[in-house]
Amino acid sequence: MSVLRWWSGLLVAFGLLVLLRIFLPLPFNNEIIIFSIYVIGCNYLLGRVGFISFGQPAYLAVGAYGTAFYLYYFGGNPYVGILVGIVSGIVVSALVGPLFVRLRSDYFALVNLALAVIIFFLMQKVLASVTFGDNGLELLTKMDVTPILDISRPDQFWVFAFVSAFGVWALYKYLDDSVFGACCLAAKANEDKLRFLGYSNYGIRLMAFVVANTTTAFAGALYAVHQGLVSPEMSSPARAADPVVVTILGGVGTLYGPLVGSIAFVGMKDLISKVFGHWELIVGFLLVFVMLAGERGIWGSLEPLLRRWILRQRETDKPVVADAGVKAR
Amino acid sequence: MSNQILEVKGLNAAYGESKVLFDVSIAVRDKQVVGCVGRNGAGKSTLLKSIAGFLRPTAGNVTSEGVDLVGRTAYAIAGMGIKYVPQDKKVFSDLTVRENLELGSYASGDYNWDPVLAFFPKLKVLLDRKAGYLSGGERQMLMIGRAILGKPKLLLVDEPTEGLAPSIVTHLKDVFRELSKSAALVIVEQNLPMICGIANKIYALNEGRLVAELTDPEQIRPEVCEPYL
Amino acid sequence: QSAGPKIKVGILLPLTGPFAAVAETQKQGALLAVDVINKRGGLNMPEGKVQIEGVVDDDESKLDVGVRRYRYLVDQGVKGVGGQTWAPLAYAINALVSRDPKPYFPVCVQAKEAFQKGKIAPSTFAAAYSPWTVGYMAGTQAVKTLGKKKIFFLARSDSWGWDIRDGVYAAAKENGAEIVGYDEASLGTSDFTTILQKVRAAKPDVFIAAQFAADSVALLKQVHQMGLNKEMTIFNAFITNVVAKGLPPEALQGVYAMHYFYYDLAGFPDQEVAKQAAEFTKLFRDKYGYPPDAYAAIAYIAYMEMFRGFEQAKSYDAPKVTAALMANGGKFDSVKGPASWREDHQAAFKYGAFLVKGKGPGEQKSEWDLFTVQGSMGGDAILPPLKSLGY
Amino acid sequence: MSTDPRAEIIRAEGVTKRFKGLVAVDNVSFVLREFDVAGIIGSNGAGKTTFFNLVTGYYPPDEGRIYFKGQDVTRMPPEQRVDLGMMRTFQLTATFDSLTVVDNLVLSYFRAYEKPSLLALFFNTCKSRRNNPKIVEILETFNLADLRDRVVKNLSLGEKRRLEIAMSILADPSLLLLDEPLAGLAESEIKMLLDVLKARVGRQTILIVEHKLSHVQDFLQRLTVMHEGRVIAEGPCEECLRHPEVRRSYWQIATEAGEGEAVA
Amino acid sequence: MIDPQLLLSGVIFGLSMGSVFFLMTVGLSLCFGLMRIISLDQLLYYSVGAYLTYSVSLAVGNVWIGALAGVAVAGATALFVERFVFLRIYARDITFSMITSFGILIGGIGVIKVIWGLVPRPVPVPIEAQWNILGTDVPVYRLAVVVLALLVYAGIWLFLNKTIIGKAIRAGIEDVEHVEGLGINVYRLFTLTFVIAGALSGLAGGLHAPLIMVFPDMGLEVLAFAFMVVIIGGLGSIKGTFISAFLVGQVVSIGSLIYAPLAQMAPFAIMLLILLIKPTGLYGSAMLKR
Ligand SMILES: Nc1ncnc2c1ncn2[C@@H]1O[C@H](COP(=O)(O)OP(=O)(O)OP(=O)(O)O)[C@@H](O)[C@H]1O
Ligand SMILES: Nc1ncnc2c1ncn2[C@@H]1O[C@H](COP(=O)(O)OP(=O)(O)OP(=O)(O)O)[C@@H](O)[C@H]1O
Ligand SMILES: [Mg+2]
Ligand SMILES: [Mg+2]
Repeated sequence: MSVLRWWSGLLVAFGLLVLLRIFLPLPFNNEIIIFSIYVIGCNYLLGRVGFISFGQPAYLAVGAYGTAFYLYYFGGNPYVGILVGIVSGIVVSALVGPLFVRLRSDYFALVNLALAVIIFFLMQKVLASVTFGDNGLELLTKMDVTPILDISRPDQFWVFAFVSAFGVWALYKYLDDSVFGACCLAAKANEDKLRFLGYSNYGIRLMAFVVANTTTAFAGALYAVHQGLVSPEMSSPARAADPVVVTILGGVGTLYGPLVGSIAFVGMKDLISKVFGHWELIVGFLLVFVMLAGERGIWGSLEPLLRRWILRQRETDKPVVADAGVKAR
Repeated sequence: MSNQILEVKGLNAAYGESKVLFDVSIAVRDKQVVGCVGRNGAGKSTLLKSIAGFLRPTAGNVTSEGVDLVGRTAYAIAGMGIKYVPQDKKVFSDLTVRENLELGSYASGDYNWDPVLAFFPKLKVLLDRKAGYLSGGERQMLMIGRAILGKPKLLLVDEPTEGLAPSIVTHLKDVFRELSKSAALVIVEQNLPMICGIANKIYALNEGRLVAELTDPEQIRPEVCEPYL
Repeated sequence: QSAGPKIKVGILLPLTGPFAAVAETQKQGALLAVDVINKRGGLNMPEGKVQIEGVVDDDESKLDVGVRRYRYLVDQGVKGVGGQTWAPLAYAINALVSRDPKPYFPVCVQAKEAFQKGKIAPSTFAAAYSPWTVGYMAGTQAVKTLGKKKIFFLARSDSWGWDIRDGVYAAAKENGAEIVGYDEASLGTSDFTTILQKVRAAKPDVFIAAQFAADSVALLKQVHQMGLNKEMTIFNAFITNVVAKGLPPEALQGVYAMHYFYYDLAGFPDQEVAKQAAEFTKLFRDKYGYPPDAYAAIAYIAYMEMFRGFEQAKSYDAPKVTAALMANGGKFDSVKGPASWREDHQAAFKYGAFLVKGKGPGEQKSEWDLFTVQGSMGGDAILPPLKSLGY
Repeated sequence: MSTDPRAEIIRAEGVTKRFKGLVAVDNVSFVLREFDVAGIIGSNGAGKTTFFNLVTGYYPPDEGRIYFKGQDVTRMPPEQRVDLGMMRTFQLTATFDSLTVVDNLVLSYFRAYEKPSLLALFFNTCKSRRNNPKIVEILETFNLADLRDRVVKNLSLGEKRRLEIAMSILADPSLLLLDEPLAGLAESEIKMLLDVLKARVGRQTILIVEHKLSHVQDFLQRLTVMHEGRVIAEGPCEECLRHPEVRRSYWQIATEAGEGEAVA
Repeated sequence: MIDPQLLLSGVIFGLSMGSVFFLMTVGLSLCFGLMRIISLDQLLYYSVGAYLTYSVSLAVGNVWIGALAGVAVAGATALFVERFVFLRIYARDITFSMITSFGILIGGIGVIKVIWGLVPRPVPVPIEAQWNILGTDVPVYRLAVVVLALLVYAGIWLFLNKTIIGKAIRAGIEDVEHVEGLGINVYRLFTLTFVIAGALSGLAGGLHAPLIMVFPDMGLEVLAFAFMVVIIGGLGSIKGTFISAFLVGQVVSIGSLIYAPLAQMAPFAIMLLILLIKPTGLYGSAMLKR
């Protein structure tokens, strides 16, 4: 029973994603799934650990290049490629993490940005002989056709991405329940106290950093396979704010915020840019409006309403119990 | 129209959905020292916050000398000479003690620190220290000192003796006595001997309701108040 | 109005971002081509006259966005796609097209290596060649026409800039000029003063720069402010009207550049081309109120070729369109004179580009009166030899 | 040499802490033996909290050494000291504001009783610990049961204080350091807390900084008085309180008798 | 290795770049440091300043008057935005201000496109002369910008240190409630600061316009760079921003003498280094927390 309740939210959310797949074009669906995986790491860092990161593109690029190097130079199996992308995410975040997580939140944001810039220049210039600079690594034609699910084709890729996203969400939902999740929140609230309870504040942040950025790298790996092309532009500083924007748009620290935010953001851009030349104007002011209207982002504002609505539905089914909620103490 | 320096009638206050105060009414005359006691979570701080304009009451009215305070902003209320010293000991930690005091001066237009430094000589040596480094008791002195600049007509103090050494507590008693010559005070306090020593009137709160109002000097004794805590 | 059959073609351009101004003119060129065909009744296809709808979308000059939007266009059933200002994206879409064929007409340069045998998709047709050619033309003109011997070259620090560099170097070597200095600056550089000190110290007789949009405007302005143009010839590898508009006349004065197309060819020796250009300019002016930019012309040519391909092939099928365009030696006629499609799907124009010189404050008679045409270059010679590309 | 057979828990040798010219703790030596119930008093700014911070490792001393259970911990980070059985509360209450009351306790419980590795944090959920008898019991003891699922941010200060103390007592440390635990608590809660603490005497070593001496006087076995960074008196409460310098600096009772005593 | 004369001119031009950077970032730094908001829309006021300089100088024929108009309109725009948007944002988390201001920036760029179109606008240099300084010809206009940057710095320094306002705002960042409790209307001070910041950003745009291309995305282009300059200096410190701007100016200038592409990346690498060594930036205060 309680097991079912645990999964119910996820099932509903991903059920709705299937509906989207039916009604909206494939490129849109693929994009929102990958993008939301991209964002959930940022969301976790910001909402649970209190780290705002303008450098998520760095880890995205790490994952993507991990995958791309494998697929371009070594092998053709996209699944292995994705695995390599994930591993490179773990390696890089474990390497830079120990230096970065010591920093205060706002500075943390900027060292990550610097990392993104450095990775950009590395890939665009320094390593241009292997990365082909901003022309990018073209691997669309290098991928093997895999049995069962051929993820080099957009429609079958969607199935894979969908299942992956489901897994990622289950993981993050579990993380929220875990003691680790509580520790992260605690570290955000009062790091000193956490240390004096005997937890290693540093260790917890480092773990959170690695987990979140590996997720981001995973999204990068998915991008690599999906687009069949990886270029340095992925880690360009001009796009550093995107995941943070979507995080906040969706609702910081909420589980489904990244999904809702991605749908809103990509939808806003893709749809408005179709019908209106000056889409920036609309998107910009829409963003301001959403921010002003709801402090907690779209999902953060929507969720309590939904919850209340569902509760009311339940109450009409059940005999009314005395309202215990308003008691002052 | 009454000319009470503070009159609260039927005040109800809540944080979101959870109600905290129910129909609280208090009155404070000029130059009166009013104590407010109650258990933890009784709503004492909430009462002060609603008076000072940090929390909008859900019902009831608050007036000062006939002027309605409900709906005014906190700085407007402070500008009327009603100063609030919160419980949380938050000083402006990035500023020095001197700058903290300067802010008090700027707000009230009173640049004469002598009374404050006379009340709390300790502050004199601390003037150039960043307030964030102060010890608990030193912060308390700074908070009160900052608030009494500009000679407020009503001072709302939330647990002033918390964290102060006994000698300072005794001293603070004198300070309050001195202050009450020119202002009215509402003091939330757990330290009964102290509050009973200076108060003209004591209100007791419990679970958000006013449960006692002691005005008789005979009754203002720790033993009498004990049960309300 | 006509209820007859209708097709869609994709116009995918960076309508936002640093290249937006250029993209805007490209869009206008493309839509003009659509207009021209529709006015004449539509495409002559076996099923009758077919009207065209140009579906415009924004690629933001970002690879992933561009690829996604391309997929949207395909999803919407467009019969052909064109566009791009950002060269790497053209390359990327070329790769997509080589996997799932679709007539594709990039309207900006595309990396030289994209034209290698096996790399260029059978259905890609590039009317704007590669950066290499841009550099090669600039270098040749600087040395041969202007008679300069010592070159300082400033590239943009990316594959686009390096391609141009290779072109300039090739031209210098061929014509016996010396490269006395080289540097590169990243996209987005806004202050070139220190680099200009270096240029000054190297004492070249011509300073060739390959920058684009905002960067090139900042560069040329600063060149003027520091008086570098008094010491050497300034050659901006290639230019567009939109970019030149960002310069105060005094900074534009005397700057040489290559221009794919300049609307005012009145004094040009080949009056045939001048007439064609004037006709096109009138067409464009009637619709938009000002003369076409080089990129507008390229876009117009590319889309006209796409439509010609459809009509000749009597089909929208990519291989058939390819075959139709390559037939007859790939010869076609454009608003800037005759041209032909080479085996590597680059267009060899008789007038690949015109050598222009910027007009100063006194000389500019109207808002768009920016250059005088001083010469031209074209033919097969300006393109990298087919052999070097593996054909 | 002391002849006390009980093991030493804390030994501080000549610790000094300076802040930009201010000597907050000045050459303090201090010994605490197993199951001692000791108090520190002193005027505001005397250096009590700073001394606590040194003992618990908030920052290292500029001079001197600190031993905990015979081990030199002078430069050991706090989390390791907690591992050895040290637990403290803060003068300005420190709780995890965004968690619920019970989850605050779960964190304390989990760390203290399951000694998890970093990875173990991933593989355990808070939920499975929330109904642990120890936690339920402590909630009852501290009258927090009603507030169990409230987010701490929304508690009154006294409630937070109780929660913080509950967290530290739940961990059952061998050394409990409380920095002004009674501040902000009402009489009834003070009684409750003292009862809880009394029940721990003989099982734990307790060190308390407190200004409300009258409340804890009977409870404390010994007292240390600090003034301007230095220890000025040490010993049983009565004795300390009679000490002339203490009377002068702490109560500012500069009576004739006081002065006379000091001279004598 | 490098010709000393070249190096010297690199230093001189670095100074001029530094002052441009300072003007460009001072608004951001004021908001970031004083009010704890990330006001990316400062770059919008920068663009507005540049465009106004173009339009007005075209009309009256004087770039200086144009720049002045830019300052005024940028300040007015900032006032408008502050009243309608930021007033509701101050109390929230810092990330909110970032996203909201990003929205304003994007939307504002859209408005600029509607008003001025996509085609870049030329702004001429008001002073054509060059002075020879230690063997290097330096455009006088650049020297004027350096002087103006110094003046702006001095003005802000006075504003922050000689008036109580600076202190009140610093206190307000920590705890708005407590400052209000003292009887100070913090938000009015915030408004004032914000408008000053906006006007200064406008000034930066106006002064920068003759050196670069004025086009709609000009603000967006320098965003990451401006941000970085502020960070190297340390949050909350105008002095830090000042020094960091000139430091970055030197790095960019000397960097491009050595190898020009370095100029874009080197400052970021330096930022990374500085933050890893000194996590609060050059002059950041360790205690500022929110
Ligand atoms: N911000 C808040 N949101 C929700 N509930 C709150 C908030 N602040 C206080 N409360 C609740 O309101 C009640 C009264 O709180 P208040 O702070 O007024 O108590 P108090 O009498 O001052 O107690 P103490 O002596 O502990 O300071 C408490 O039950 C508390 O949990
Ligand atoms: N980090 C610091 N930097 C500078 N001075 C400090 C710092 N921490 C404490 N101080 C100063 O050191 C002195 C001792 O402070 P401490 O907090 O130890 O006092 P305390 O005895 O706990 O006082 P209280 O009873 O008021 O809490 C105080 O004067 C305080 O201002
Ligand atoms: Mg209270
Ligand atoms: Mg203390």
